[in-house]
Amino acid sequence: MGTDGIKMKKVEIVIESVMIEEVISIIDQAGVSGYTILPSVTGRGHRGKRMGVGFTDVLNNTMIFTLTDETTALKISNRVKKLIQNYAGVVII
Amino acid sequence: MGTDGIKMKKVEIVIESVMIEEVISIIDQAGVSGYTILPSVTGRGHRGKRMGVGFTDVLNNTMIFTLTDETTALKISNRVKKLIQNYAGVVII
Amino acid sequence: MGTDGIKMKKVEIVIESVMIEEVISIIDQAGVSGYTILPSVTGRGHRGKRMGVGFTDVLNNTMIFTLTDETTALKISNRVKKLIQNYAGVVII
Amino acid sequence: MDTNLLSNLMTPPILFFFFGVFVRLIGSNLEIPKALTKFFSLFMLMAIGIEGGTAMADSGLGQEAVVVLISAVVMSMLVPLYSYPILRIRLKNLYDAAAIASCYGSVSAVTFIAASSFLTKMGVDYGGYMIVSLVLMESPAIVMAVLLATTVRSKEAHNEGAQSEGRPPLLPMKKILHEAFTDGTHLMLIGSLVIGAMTGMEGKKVMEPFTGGIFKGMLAFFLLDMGLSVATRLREMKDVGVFLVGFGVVMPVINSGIALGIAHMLGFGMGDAFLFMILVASASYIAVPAVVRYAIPEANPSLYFTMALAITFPFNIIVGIPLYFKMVSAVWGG
Amino acid sequence: MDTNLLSNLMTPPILFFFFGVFVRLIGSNLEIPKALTKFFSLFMLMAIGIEGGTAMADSGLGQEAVVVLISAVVMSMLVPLYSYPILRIRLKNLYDAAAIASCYGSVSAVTFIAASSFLTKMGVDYGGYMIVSLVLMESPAIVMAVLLATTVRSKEAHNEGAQSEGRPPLLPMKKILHEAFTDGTHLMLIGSLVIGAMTGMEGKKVMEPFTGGIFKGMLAFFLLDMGLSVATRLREMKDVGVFLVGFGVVMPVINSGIALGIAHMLGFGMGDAFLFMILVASASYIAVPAVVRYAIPEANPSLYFTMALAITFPFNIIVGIPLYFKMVSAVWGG
Amino acid sequence: MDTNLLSNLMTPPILFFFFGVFVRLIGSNLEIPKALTKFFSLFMLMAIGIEGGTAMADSGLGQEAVVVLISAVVMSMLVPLYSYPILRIRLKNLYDAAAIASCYGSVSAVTFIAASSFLTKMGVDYGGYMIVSLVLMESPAIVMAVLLATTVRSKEAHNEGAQSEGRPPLLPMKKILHEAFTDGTHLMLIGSLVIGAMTGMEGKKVMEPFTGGIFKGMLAFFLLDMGLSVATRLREMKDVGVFLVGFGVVMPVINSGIALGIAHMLGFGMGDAFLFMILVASASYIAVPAVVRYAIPEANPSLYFTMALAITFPFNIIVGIPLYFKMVSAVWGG
Ligand SMILES: Nc1ncnc2c1ncn2[C@@H]1O[C@H](COP(=O)(O)O)[C@@H](O)[C@H]1O
Ligand SMILES: Nc1ncnc2c1ncn2[C@@H]1O[C@H](COP(=O)(O)O)[C@@H](O)[C@H]1O
Ligand SMILES: Nc1ncnc2c1ncn2[C@@H]1O[C@H](COP(=O)(O)O)[C@@H](O)[C@H]1O
Ligand code: NA
Ligand code: NA
Ligand code: NA
Repeated sequence: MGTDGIKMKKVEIVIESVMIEEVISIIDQAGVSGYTILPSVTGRGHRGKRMGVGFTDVLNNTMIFTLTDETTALKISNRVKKLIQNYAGVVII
Repeated sequence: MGTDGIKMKKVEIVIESVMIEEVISIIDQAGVSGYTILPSVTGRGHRGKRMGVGFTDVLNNTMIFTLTDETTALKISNRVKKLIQNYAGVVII
Repeated sequence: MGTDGIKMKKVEIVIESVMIEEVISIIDQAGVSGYTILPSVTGRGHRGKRMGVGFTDVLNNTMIFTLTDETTALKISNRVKKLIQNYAGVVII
Repeated sequence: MDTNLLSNLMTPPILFFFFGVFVRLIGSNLEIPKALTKFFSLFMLMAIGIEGGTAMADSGLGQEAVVVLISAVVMSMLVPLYSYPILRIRLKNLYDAAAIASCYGSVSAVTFIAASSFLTKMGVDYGGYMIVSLVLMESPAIVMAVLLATTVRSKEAHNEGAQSEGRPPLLPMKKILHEAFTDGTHLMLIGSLVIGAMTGMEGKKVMEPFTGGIFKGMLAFFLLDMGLSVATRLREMKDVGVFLVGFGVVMPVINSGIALGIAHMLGFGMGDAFLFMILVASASYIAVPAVVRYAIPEANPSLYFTMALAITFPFNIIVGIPLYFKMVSAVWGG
Repeated sequence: MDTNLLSNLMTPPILFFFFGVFVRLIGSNLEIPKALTKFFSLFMLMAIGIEGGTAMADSGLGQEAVVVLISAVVMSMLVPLYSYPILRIRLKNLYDAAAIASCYGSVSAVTFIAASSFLTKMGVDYGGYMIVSLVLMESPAIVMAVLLATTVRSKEAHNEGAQSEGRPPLLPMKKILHEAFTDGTHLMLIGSLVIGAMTGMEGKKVMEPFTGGIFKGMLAFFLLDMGLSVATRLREMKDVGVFLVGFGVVMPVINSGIALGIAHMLGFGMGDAFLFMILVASASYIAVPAVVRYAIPEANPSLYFTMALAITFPFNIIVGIPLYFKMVSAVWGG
Repeated sequence: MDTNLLSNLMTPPILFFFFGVFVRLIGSNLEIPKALTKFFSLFMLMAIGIEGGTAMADSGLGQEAVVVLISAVVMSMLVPLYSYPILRIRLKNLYDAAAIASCYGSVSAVTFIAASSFLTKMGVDYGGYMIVSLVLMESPAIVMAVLLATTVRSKEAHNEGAQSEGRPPLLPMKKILHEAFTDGTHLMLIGSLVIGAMTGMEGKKVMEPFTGGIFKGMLAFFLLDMGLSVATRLREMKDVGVFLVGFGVVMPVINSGIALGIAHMLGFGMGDAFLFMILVASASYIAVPAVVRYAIPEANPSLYFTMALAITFPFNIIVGIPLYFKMVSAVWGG
């Protein structure tokens, strides 16, 4: 896996939409070269169904993934995991 | 891969939109803690192009993934594979 | 990973929306049995933020993935990598 | 009168349909966002529902209306019944035959809209209960198809004997019927009809600029998108052979003829007769295919959906409307 | 008068709300695309903003208006303050209490729209500055909630002592206030109000067919979607116990009573008084929950969002509007 | 007259543009769903297309019209030709120069709409064929850009000699031209024009409440979204240096001056002259960037798209429209 021959990790994050800006700044601060956002996903988790209503983002999720080296991947994952103690979300490396 | 240190599998399913409720109930019945839905994807497969028209879901796909342990992942995968003998879809573990 | 017992690879591609037809024809020419498109994703990369404006696709991305055997996966990846020298995009195997 | 016919047909919405077909055939990237197409279709169902409901509230359901409604329900069951054996002549997959038969038993709301606005332009009246007919003709056709499919299945099971174990699981009948009667587009039409009937002329007036004034513009956009979809399906049409193309063109004419006979026999008014022909001649590509996909998974949606949308719909819009009008005029002496 | 009340309430848009609830409860797949619901909500804020701004431009801000506006701001801070201790009686999670209190301090624009169009049908006047009240009541309630939550947090930190280290990080207050005052829906309303005030009657006329003519139709679609959402939340309502359901129904009545008292004391006009009651009695399910989610992550959105949307909103629409109108009529001698 | 100019410019739609810029600059999360922005842009092309087509049907294409149309096409080729060498003065990447030149040769439909509604408010007439000019000016500019890029490429290939092997593959010219002439937004405008011409006043009347009545409201929403997009681009503008900002502001004035000279020389009417100036002065940020991205991948879309959208568009709306109108008034003696 990887674009440049280096061993890359894909970190996938599902987060409630109101917090996407926070996740982006975590990724930015980790110095990663890029990320891709899947703007509108829904789902179910420990916090119940998040199947969105159109007029507010409170029950919507957003997905984001970033390709990066293993160390950075772990760094991002740890910071986001702290965030999702309070906010709905899941991290996959 | 995983959120809790346990070895987790990601099961990804693309299914024709009319059957998404059936797939969700397969996942629910397997006792998985959550899933994420990507509501509107298109694609091509053995059943031809499914590039959606707006006014009906008949030619739309929906994607769903769930993180779970290996045994449950296989269980879900097997049940969905039965479903997609009849309906358009693909399963990735 | 795989639908038919054969060892399958998942090739994921993020590409600027104007070029999605080209990527599809690369996949088609490689003789792959199918693909799935996530029509509207946004992101950041070496070419800056691609957070889309509604009235033009110039700053939108599209994501596509295809399940295929390893050789074909590499073939597709190589051809798309040539494309993204000129156009925004990223390839993940 | 023929140029009059043509000019009453060639309104901007219909022309946008042709434009959509053209645009996709030359390979343009023009797209109407799907969220809007979905909305346009709901909007149109709301608009005709309210229209019909208000008309009903105004005039009530007289004996004439009841006769029309019964005829409509009966025809929506008869059409699948006699279409199925015709389709069997050439189709090996009997599920496909059942699914197609079902679509042709049901109706196309957009064809109805085009026909009724054509009728209005020709200065011919019709009863508000025709919209109730439109509503009533959706579900029976689905039920017929499910019955046909069940027959096929039990026959197959019998032929195959014990082998049938390996077959993929089917959805329980209860789920299928629930789906058939709670389909969103179907309910939208019924709900709007009821709300129109409850609020009458006053309700209609409140909604007028939305459901009336801007209707033709919304229709134009919707038909543009339908044109794009039709052309896309035409490009993918390899599945649909000559037999089915023929069916998609000839069957509406036969169906409209039968409808004409019934309408005449039962003494329908000219406008009602014309719209009855349209209902019987049109095929569903919104509500029915969605439910049939669910109920008869063994059938190929590329066939029934493509036939209803890409063959019969354009045929009815271009050839059908003026043809059926001429037929009805000839008999009613218009 | 009661049948008159009812018929003025049961307009197509409100009926589409009930239809939406019904449709989802019977398990239909009817959906309004989310992009459109979002648009409808912005559209409605634009429409009432321009309406209010134009009225302001026309009549200016007299002394009466200033009194109303001050009362509105005060009430949006008082309601959370006295709701919080009531909620604490039963709620263990004090963050939930703070979040709910905040929603009830703020307002529901759709309830306001329904109430003002009801008022117009009843032939009662009201001041354009009531829309300014609507705007002003959003942010103070949020600020109150943040203050309440901060108190809870520092108390908890004190109790836990050194353990507080392991707690998840919170967002800095500056970010939270920024979010509260720049929330998109909030700004849309303010912006439209200002543009309405700047362009006056001429601007209004230009926008009329959009923000006026088709308004009821758009509202009908939006309320249909709200009905669907309400029913979805009702189905998931296990979190919300009897106490909170009671709160969601009783509190609006109490709040409207207090508002009535204040309005009477300060000599509001009848229409203003009624809308003031509506504002105080209604709870926010658009702007406030979004900001509160951000600001008080410890609170469960299923509680405060569901209560405002699925309990208090329908209650106000069905029971509240006629009830508060009767109350105000009794006092003002209508 | 100046306050008159200003008040005719500061209509709600334009004010919503400023509001959008403001809202994004202060960091609000206000968003118009993308599906709707896409729809609004198609809606606007439909509306002006029908407007123009009807006007054409009404008055035909006289000699005056033909002269205007030829001038329009010629200018859309000349502007890139003389812009390119200017841009080369400072730009190292010649592909960027070609791409930018192309955008400025083409036109902005929204600027045209704002200008023509301003003109109507000022009580000045113009010919329906101006919309045809708008259509005709899109493609030639793209073709010019492709030619310029091809020249650059062959020069580079010559300089690099055999090394050119490693370069990324380009799309065949046939594909590029296909893309240029079948771009969706481009065809939408042409199609609507033709449909307008075919159905004439009657067709226009049918579509009026949609394409006429609610037009300003839709425009307001679209301009709000453009404001948001402009501010987003302004925030990301590090790529665009002083030279290009200057080009984006000065070039429209030069272009409008040249257009004024030609219009005067050829004896255009005052309204036609003004709109001709607007067309020549404006730059494309919808159709052309999409095709250029495809055709000249070596050019950076952040440059040409940002310049056309975030610099020249606001400049023309705020400064350009009144300025060009003063210029044209001075010469035509308005
Ligand atoms: N096991 C899982 N598999 C896939 N997605 C999940 C899973 N658990 C949670 N999610 C996603 O993360 C969101 C928040 O989860 P939670 O915080 O557990 O409620 C859900 O709404 C889902 O979209
Ligand atoms: N090899 C593949 N790679 C990725 N997606 C696929 C593949 N095959 C099928 N799909 C997806 O699954 C859907 C149904 O496939 P099928 O049932 O084979 O027509 C397609 O429309 C695609 O979205
Ligand atoms: N490291 C990365 N991780 C995830 N997505 C990326 C990454 N780099 C680039 N992308 C995606 O690919 C698009 C184009 O990237 P680029 O060509 O580098 O600007 C971006 O807009 C992102 O959507
Ligand atoms: Na039929
Ligand atoms: Na309140
Ligand atoms: Na130009």
